[in-house]
Amino acid sequence: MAVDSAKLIDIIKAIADKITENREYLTELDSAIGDADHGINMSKGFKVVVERISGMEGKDCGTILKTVGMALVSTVGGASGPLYGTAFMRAGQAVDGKNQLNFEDLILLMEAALEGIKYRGKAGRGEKTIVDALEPAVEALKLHREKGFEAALKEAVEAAKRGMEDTKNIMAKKGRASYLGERSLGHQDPGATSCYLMIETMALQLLGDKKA
Amino acid sequence: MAVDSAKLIDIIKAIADKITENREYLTELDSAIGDADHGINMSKGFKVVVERISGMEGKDCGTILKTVGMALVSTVGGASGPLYGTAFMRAGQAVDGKNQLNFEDLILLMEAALEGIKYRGKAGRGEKTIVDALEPAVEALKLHREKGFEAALKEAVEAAKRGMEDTKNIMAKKGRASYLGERSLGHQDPGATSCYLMIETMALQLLGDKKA
Amino acid sequence: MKKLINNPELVVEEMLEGMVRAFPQYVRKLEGYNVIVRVDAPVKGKVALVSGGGSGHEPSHAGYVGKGMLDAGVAGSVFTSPTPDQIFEAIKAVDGGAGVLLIIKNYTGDVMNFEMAADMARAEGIDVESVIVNDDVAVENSTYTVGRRGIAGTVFVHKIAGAKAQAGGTLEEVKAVAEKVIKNVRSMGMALTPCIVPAAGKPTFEIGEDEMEIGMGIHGEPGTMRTKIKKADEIVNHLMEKILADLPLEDGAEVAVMVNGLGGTPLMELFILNRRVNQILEEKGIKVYRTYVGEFMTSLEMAGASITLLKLDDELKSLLDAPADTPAFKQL
Amino acid sequence: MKKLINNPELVVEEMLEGMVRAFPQYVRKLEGYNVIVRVDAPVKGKVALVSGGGSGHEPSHAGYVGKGMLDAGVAGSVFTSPTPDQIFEAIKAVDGGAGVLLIIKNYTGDVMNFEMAADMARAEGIDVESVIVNDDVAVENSTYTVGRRGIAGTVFVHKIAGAKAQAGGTLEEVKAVAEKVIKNVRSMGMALTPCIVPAAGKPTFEIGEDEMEIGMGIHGEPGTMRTKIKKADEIVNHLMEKILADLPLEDGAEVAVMVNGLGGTPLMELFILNRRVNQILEEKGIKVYRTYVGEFMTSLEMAGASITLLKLDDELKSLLDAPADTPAFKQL
Ligand SMILES: Nc1ncnc2c1ncn2[C@@H]1O[C@H](COP(=O)(O)OP(=O)(O)O)[C@@H](O)[C@H]1O
Ligand SMILES: Nc1ncnc2c1ncn2[C@@H]1O[C@H](COP(=O)(O)OP(=O)(O)O)[C@@H](O)[C@H]1O
Ligand SMILES: [Mg+2]
Ligand SMILES: [Mg+2]
Ligand SMILES: [Mg+2]
Ligand SMILES: [Mg+2]
Repeated sequence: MAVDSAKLIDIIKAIADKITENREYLTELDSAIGDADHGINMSKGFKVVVERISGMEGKDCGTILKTVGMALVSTVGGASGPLYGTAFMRAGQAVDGKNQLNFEDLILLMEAALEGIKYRGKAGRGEKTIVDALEPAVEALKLHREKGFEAALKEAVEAAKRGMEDTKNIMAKKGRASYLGERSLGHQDPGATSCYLMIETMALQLLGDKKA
Repeated sequence: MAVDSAKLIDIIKAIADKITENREYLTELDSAIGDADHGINMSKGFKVVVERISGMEGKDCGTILKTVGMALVSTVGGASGPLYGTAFMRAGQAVDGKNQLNFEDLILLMEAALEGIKYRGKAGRGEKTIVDALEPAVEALKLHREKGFEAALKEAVEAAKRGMEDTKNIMAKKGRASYLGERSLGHQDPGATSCYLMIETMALQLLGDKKA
Repeated sequence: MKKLINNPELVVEEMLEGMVRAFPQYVRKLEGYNVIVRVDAPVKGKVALVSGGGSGHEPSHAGYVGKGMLDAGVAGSVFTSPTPDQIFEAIKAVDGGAGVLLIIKNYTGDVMNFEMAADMARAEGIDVESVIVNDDVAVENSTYTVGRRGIAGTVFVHKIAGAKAQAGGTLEEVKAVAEKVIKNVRSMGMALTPCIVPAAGKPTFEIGEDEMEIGMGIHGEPGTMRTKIKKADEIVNHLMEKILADLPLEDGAEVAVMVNGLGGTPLMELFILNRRVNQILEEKGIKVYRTYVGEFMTSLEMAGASITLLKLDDELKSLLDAPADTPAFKQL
Repeated sequence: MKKLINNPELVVEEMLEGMVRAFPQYVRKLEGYNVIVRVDAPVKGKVALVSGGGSGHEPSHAGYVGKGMLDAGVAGSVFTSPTPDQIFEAIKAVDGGAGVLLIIKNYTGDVMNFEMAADMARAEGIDVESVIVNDDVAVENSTYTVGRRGIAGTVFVHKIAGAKAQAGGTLEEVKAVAEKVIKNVRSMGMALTPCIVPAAGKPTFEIGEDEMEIGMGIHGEPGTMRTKIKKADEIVNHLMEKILADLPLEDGAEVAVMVNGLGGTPLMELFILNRRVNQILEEKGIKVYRTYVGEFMTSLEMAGASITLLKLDDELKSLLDAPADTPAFKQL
């Protein structure tokens, strides 16, 4: 695996497309247990992300990721803006100055993203948040490191998906859904869902690359 | 024809019943070209009328009619309160002190009621108001005076009905419906309708009396 | 019918009780009558202002009872003019010896009931005058109507005549300035949804999911035109065109603006309307002296709005600027 | 979607423009940011108050910018917390050298965004403190939640902390009194209908023609319970029971009351609610010091209401009584 700045930009653009395609779906999920804006907020943010990173092929990967983070922080608002914003900014710091990312870099930046979200949101696993999709994915990446990046990445996507689906069975303890108590049961968390969609898209981009 | 105070009270109570039965219908008519309250206003007023005249059998007919008028003025509000209130008060003044009313008294009090409405509302025939039902009825009573009270009364009811129905074909020039301009065409006037219902009820009561 | 009420027949009584309990420092209720008066009524030597009409237009009119505006607000049933005896009681309660001005919205019922009350009061020796507000340009004033309706512009009459009375104006002077306001104020409204009169229990009219009614009255009376919903700016363009056609304003003229919500429309939308009102006036070189945005003359929960322009001169400006302290209209 | 708007994506911008055009004597907008500040900001030597949150709660918060209340109101997208850079700009624009207090409603997003802004401002040497308002008793405060939500009680924080700052209080003093208000204020709301976020174009939730949602949040978040609509008095009984269970008031205690409409509910109904609120307090021997009835913290066009009680002591009473002059909250 080797991702240069141009490829990184492609991946982020693909994530932006995916989020935009799922604008209604994410909002729908948020309307059940939140305030019905997650898809709106995220797609608004990624629209600006795409504007800001277009033409940044000449910059290093760290700068690009930090730009994504800044764009999300300054446009999304709500809970997901600072959370995903911090995640991307931390990811960028983790790979600062690099023009090319390898598998180890990917692990580094994903770990940094997870830490950023946990720092900002103070949520742990099992509280029905983004963490429930992201943490299993990061763990899977590390656990299956030796199998090579392709296999590990597939495991990570699977883990994120299971984590996302499992949010249906847990009561929210963080974020707006926590106000619902037991009424949050049975509903899949919007943030965990957007997180899964991002990981899945990234993987498809990277695996497609490998196969090609 | 001879109506004593007890019979007069019965007639008024029958009118009150009729208005209450037609509460929704009159309101419906008012919703098309007014503010959807004519039936509500009138039935509220006649409820108080019935309370006030109950037990007034010992009083003269003029006093009873004036009591009806006062009750309507002080409870109905809107346009119909002062109009019908004035009508009944004037009718009462026209037969002041009488314990028994004959056909000539009926004509007198109906004329006085019409004058009262025209004085208060300044409407003439053909402006889509109460006048369009009441004036033809009063004219018919007088025109057919010689045929006897029964025949004349039937003519009056017919005339009121035609007048009421004709309001469909005229544009309102008085009251709330006048704001509608041509859009008031095709709709029957609520006030003309309540007026017809009162005249019809009175006639049924008087004719029933005669036949019995 | 989704309403926070107890009994449709008692909404007016319970509302007034809730109002007096909220604002005892401003108002009290006349025992046995749906009449709200200044807590310090009658104010000796001051011309007293009495207004009123059907209920359902809150905060009109009782919300404007207080220093610098009304002395009494008379509340009829929902959308139904109050009765003469109520109005008569209000007049007696607030007359401080300097006479009473009745501010009447131009509806057949209101005019008749207030006139009957004025006759009753004059018969008792009280000096009573009245003015009739007819600011709604939706309906053309022609020999075929009873004149234009009175809507939100009425609040400017309360404010300015109230300031004149508070400043010690005579009945004649207060009436004259009220008439000046009436001559210079124009309004027009529109609605997106109907409202439900509690005693009726169903909407005053039906309207499609994509339709609006232009020129809507404040009692659910049909307007002048029904069309597809348009953008806020286009709606304002239309209303302003009608208003400005009726109230010609030379370049440099000064106006007060009121953007009034009918009850169900959020403040956000009223501000969006005001943006366009202000743009249009700017384009025409008309100066906005003061703007009021909010709910002043409502129609229960109806969604919609009206726009009012009042052409100002120096006298009207200084009276508009005067302080007022009432439950629903405060100016420092 | 029946709304008086032009473009769902531009509602916040156009609203703020309409607001500034309406009230140039009170407020101005920061170029390039959805931030409304006092026209005379920064006020030298005065502690500055900054609040904000998602839009759709008008007149909160920009409507409270003015003398005796806020120095800046930061407007996020509809129902979405503003971003740190916006808040940071607001802080910089109003800091008059005496420090800045951020008044934050307790939502995860708001807390995170305001905290990030505070960090940015502190990095520039500005003295920033914050308080978090959590008055909504609908959701029990337990280890399983992020604490209670902030709703209409926030307006009392604006009023009282604003008065303290206007009177020359230090940042520490202003923060202390804001925290005293937060400790003593409780609210709870309910809704009859949902609202439509313009960018979403459809209702935030579905609810039956005969149902209501108790404990509803101000962003269309589900409440604690859905039941058949009850009479106004029964609804008030329930809300007051919850509030009083959380804010024990001894006989003779004094409170301020706020009956707040969520946007679509007419004033008439709010007064009917206040009648019962007042009866209950009277029965319990609790004295009502001041009552506010109207729209203070709305949820677009949602029909419904919230009740807020603030327990008062002498300090809070005198600050509550202080004059305020803002577009949406005036007190003489
Ligand atoms: N403390 C937290 N840590 C991690 N994720 C969180 C936290 N709080 C909320 N979230 C995530 O944010 C999502 C909601 O995002 P969004 O709807 O954009 O924000 P808001 O709740 O402000 O409307 C939730 O579904 C949840 O996954
Ligand atoms: N000037 C008038 N003269 C006679 N009848 C009138 C006049 N104005 C209105 N009306 C009658 O009053 C009726 C409406 O009564 P109602 O609905 O009770 O009063 P409001 O119009 O005040 O709501 C109309 O249908 C019309 O017949
Ligand atoms: Mg959300
Ligand atoms: Mg009517
Ligand atoms: Mg009426
Ligand atoms: Mg949100």
